Amino acid sequence: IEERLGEMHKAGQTRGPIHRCDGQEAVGVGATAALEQRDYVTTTHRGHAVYIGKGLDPRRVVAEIFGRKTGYGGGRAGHMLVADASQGMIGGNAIVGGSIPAATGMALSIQILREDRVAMAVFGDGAAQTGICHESMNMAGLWKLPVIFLLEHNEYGLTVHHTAQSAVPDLHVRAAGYGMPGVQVDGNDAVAVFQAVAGARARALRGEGPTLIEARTYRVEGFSTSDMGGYQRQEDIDRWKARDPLLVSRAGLAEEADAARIAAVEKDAEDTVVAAFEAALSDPLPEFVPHAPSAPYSNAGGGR
Amino acid sequence: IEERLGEMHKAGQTRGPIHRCDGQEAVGVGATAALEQRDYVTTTHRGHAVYIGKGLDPRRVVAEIFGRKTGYGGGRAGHMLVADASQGMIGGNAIVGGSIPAATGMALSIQILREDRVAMAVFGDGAAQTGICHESMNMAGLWKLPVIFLLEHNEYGLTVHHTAQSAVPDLHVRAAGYGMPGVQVDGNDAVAVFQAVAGARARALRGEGPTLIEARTYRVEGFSTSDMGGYQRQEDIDRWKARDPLLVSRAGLAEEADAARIAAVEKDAEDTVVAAFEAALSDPLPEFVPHAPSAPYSNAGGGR
Amino acid sequence: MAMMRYAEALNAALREEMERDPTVFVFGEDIATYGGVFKVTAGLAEAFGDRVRDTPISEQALTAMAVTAAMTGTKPVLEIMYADFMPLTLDALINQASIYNYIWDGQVTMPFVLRTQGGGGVGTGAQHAKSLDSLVAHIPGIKVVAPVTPADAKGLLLAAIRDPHPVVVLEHKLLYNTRGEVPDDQGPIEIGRARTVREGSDVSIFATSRMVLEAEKAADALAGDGISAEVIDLRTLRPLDLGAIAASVAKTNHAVVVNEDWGFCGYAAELSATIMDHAFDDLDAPVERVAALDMPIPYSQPLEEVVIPNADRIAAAARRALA
Amino acid sequence: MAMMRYAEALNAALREEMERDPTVFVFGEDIATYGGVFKVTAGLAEAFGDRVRDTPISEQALTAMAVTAAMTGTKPVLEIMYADFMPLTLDALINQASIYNYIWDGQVTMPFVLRTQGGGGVGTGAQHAKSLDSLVAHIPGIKVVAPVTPADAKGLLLAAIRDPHPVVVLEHKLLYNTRGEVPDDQGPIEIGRARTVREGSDVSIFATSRMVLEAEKAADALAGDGISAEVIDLRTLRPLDLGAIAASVAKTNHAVVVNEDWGFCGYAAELSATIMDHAFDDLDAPVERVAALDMPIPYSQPLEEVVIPNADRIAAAARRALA
Ligand SMILES: Cc1ncc(C[n+]2csc(CCOP(=O)(O)OP(=O)(O)O)c2C)c(N)n1
Ligand SMILES: Cc1ncc(C[n+]2csc(CCOP(=O)(O)OP(=O)(O)O)c2C)c(N)n1
Ligand SMILES: [Mg+2]
Ligand SMILES: [Mg+2]
Repeated sequence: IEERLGEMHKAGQTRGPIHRCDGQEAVGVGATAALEQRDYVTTTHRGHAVYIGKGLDPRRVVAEIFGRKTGYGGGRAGHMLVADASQGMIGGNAIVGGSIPAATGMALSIQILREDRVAMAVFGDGAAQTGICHESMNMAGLWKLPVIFLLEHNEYGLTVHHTAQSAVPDLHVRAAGYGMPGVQVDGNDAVAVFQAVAGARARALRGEGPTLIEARTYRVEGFSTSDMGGYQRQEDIDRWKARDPLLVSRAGLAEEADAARIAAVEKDAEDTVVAAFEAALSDPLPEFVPHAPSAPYSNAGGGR
Repeated sequence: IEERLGEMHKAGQTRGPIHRCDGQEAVGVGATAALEQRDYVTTTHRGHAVYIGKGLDPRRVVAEIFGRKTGYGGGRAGHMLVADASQGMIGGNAIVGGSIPAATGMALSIQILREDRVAMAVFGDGAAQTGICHESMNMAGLWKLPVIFLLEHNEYGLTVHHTAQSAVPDLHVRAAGYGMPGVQVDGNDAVAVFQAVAGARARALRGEGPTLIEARTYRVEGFSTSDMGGYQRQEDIDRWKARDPLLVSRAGLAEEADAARIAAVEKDAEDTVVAAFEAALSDPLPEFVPHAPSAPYSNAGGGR
Repeated sequence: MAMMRYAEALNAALREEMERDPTVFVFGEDIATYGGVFKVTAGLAEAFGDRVRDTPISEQALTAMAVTAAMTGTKPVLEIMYADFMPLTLDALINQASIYNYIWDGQVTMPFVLRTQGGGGVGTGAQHAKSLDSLVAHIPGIKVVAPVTPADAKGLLLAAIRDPHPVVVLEHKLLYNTRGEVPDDQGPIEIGRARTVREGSDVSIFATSRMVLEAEKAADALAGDGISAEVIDLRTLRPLDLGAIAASVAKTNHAVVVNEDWGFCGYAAELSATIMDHAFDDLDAPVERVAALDMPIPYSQPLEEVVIPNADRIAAAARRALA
Repeated sequence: MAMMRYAEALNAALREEMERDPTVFVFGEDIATYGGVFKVTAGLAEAFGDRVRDTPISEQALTAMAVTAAMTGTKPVLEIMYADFMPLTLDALINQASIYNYIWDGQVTMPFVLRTQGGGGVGTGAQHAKSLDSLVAHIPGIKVVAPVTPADAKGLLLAAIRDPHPVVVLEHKLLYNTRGEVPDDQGPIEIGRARTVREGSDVSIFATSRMVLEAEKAADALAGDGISAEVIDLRTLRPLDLGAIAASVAKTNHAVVVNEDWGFCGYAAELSATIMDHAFDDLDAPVERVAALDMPIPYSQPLEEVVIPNADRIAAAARRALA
């Protein structure tokens, strides 16, 4: 596990602009560390930690974020919709709630094909209020689909506090309405998230169906770089920053690795990230190429 | 209450074709008996008992069912979509799940206007699986809206048994996920339904928010007159027919009224219904009238 | 060559593909135990077990699930009971299915089929009689077919299931019991090809789905007045068979387009505009649009009759075009 | 007369109506505490308390609730953050709002407004840059307006709130910060009236929303070549101002229609077909459609630029029409 922790901690150092997940890395990183490459993951507009955790190349992630030809979508998708099918990361989804039926549908496919893998949906506390979340969880529970519902509860849906958008403070309780287990974990403790997901994965592979994991964390940065702020309480931000997942995992590591080792891992991570940004930023922008006749799109703008 | 019972029992005698609610009358009738005229009700494609219970004129209901000019929609709406705004019955809804946000929206209106009334949504066990049910219940619980969610659980959604469409057998348990009380009652006992709704109404008027009432019953007839059957177990049908709400309420009445009185009420009901059908069937069919300029519709068929 | 009902032809296509390809599965409301409210999936559950599933009433998630199931190795065929419920599927079609093949640079394809049925004429009312063709035909990346004959029903459904991209199959409640010859070896029919139902020289009537049958009746009536109408069944709503459209108008110089959905900002408008785009110089008169009146579909028969397009309105439109 | 930003003009309309009419309330995601992601509702929560509500992310139920709240004494104004989410509202619009006034024989009216904003140009990607005008404009019983100037924004929103029937207001993310004169006494502007932005004699350019600004740029460019283009802002997408359209084409004999949504089976098709319906004999050339390319809206700027219509494409279309 020391290895794993190092891995997570390293990934945790990554930074993505736009919808930052600073202070929430533990959820995405800890969860993906419990999966295999063949497992599928769908995530949200805030997926950076998940991308890195699922083994995507930081350089190509950053390239997509900056709309470069070398990005995972060749610059067509953008920061909210990164995907790498070869890693089972398909993909980011910026329609709130969209990642939930997405993973559920993959789990249905897995069940029909009798495959030995699982699908995991990462979504937020805001997404949990969408109707499609209900429909998906009911079907997952009904058919015992091999899917893991990882609810990243960061207390906000954009600017709205959860107490203003959810009738109940704790969302894992809803699992009972779908005949699946619901657990709550400390979202800033990568190890706790890792263990919860590992357990849910084993359960899904045994054919016992889905699990709802509510990982509690907090969004210490604004919703996105366009956020003008003003709706979060400073004391909350400070309280949570003191529990930054990196500090938590560093503490955890301290028991198992010596300071030098940790410093090395961190330095290494920093370097990877810096390199990724440098490389990506010097990559070319894409050019428009007309669609091939076999493509489902046409080059018409309406009319002739 | 003897009076009430007589009323309900009488209404219970009514029959509507198409989506019959034989054997389920107690739910619609018992529930509406607990409401005032000023309260709003929305219901489903199976709303006949509710229509009568909410004080609609059987003759105009039947006229609408037969597409007559004298029907509540002048024959434009049809059997699944009957409404009488003057009775707060607005209205039937044949989009499964549609009656749920409909009543929730009315409750929002009531809350904004600080009015002294409630809204009630009648819907089925199939409708409970729709996403819009989840979104509506979350908002109702969040804002403590004066709405009553009356779930008429007749074990089937069209031809699909509830065990094949719901991850959980008892749906009132989901109320916990929306911060509202959830209760289960015998849907074939009009008095039990009446009492549950009366309690929920009082709670809503006190500003304490919504209640989910799961009334368990069974659809002894096919889904609709177009149903070819073959998916229901005969023993279930027999078992439930033995508990027909009319028999149940007749038994209840026997303790309070003498046989002659009951016979009289039943005779009276029969007469009302027969008269309604006779009158309605002799009513004229509507003629097409072009829309007035003030209407939101036009008389164009596309083009000129 | 066998006489088959339209519903049977669809059933045969599903059965053949499921036998041929174990990754094909069928799901939707009431389609397994009951065999579908229009019996298109009758008998499949017995033959294919859990590859044929009854579902909860959850059109929104079902469609989104079809999209991603199709990305991950299966070929889902989803039945949406009434076209009136298509609005519930549009987020999955417009915000999901439409975009992934492009934005992920070809990393994924989505071989799923969404079958639904629309149309009026039997008093099902404002929530169960609409033809929302226009909403679906507007979406890039999604093909739309609307077979009229049993043979086309089988051939186009086979082609739809084998297509690597999403295909919506628009059926019609009044076509399921119509009968027609279906070649025993009926294979896939190329998506994107119109069918000339009858040749004519005076006016071209381009119709979709059940309106093709009304167009034929109209053509008979017009023939009585010595007007020779060409009737073309578009079969595929997206992508359009532009060649067939232009060729016919070049011959007749007059066009009527017929679609059962509403006309305003509807599919009939696309046909009308397309004809102008590709055959303006051949047109001696404006293209006539025939579509449902701009209002909800009424329940009572005498009202519904006025709102849904029919042979009389088509014939009248042809006469206006030729006037 | 005051210089105002488009967003401020909308804010002023909401404020005035809420003061004037206690039954008006505003709800939507992030609109209260934060004042809306585009700040259109800024300050309203402070002024009107629980008549301004932040909501959960539940577009589907919110829209359905607006429909029935409007039947029962209030006048809801619902904000849907991006037009890309309109598919989630369509069941409520098509199967609910569209039908009740008719099928219940006038027993109910539904005075609600749905405000949303669409359009591309700032790299928001395939799920946040679409203009789904066509989906909404197709629905009987629902009016659709798309103001371009701050004055029209205020006037049309006032008219929309006072309308007894549902009105969808289509705004544009790139218009919120544009400024313009708004008369201090700016009242409601009649729904259904187009606005002539500039007169011209050679070709008529009919545009909607932000495309009106691109059309003006195109007209400038064309003027450089001695081509006199008339630019008409339709302002109301449904019902159309047929008189204004026919009159302009009668004058110029050439037409270009511009809409930022996709062209196929889209709003541009309706405009094209409508012009043929009402001005065929005046047309010297087919109507030119300018719309988004038939594909998802790409994220990276050089790609998005090609897909979203602009002044260059509009000018080129005008030249084709006149060729
Ligand atoms: C269907 C839909 N509605 C609204 C939005 C706008 N939006 C983007 S993110 C967001 C908040 C999501 O909250 P949550 O699910 O908790 O995710 P978080 O941003 O907190 O990670 C909203 C409302 C959207 N993208 N999709
Ligand atoms: C959105 C939608 N999906 C499917 C249907 C078709 N349909 C009509 S009734 C019905 C079953 C509804 O079951 P339930 O809610 O339990 O009501 P019940 O008929 O049992 O009273 C279905 C699937 C519909 N009308 N609307
Ligand atoms: Mg959140
Ligand atoms: Mg039921």
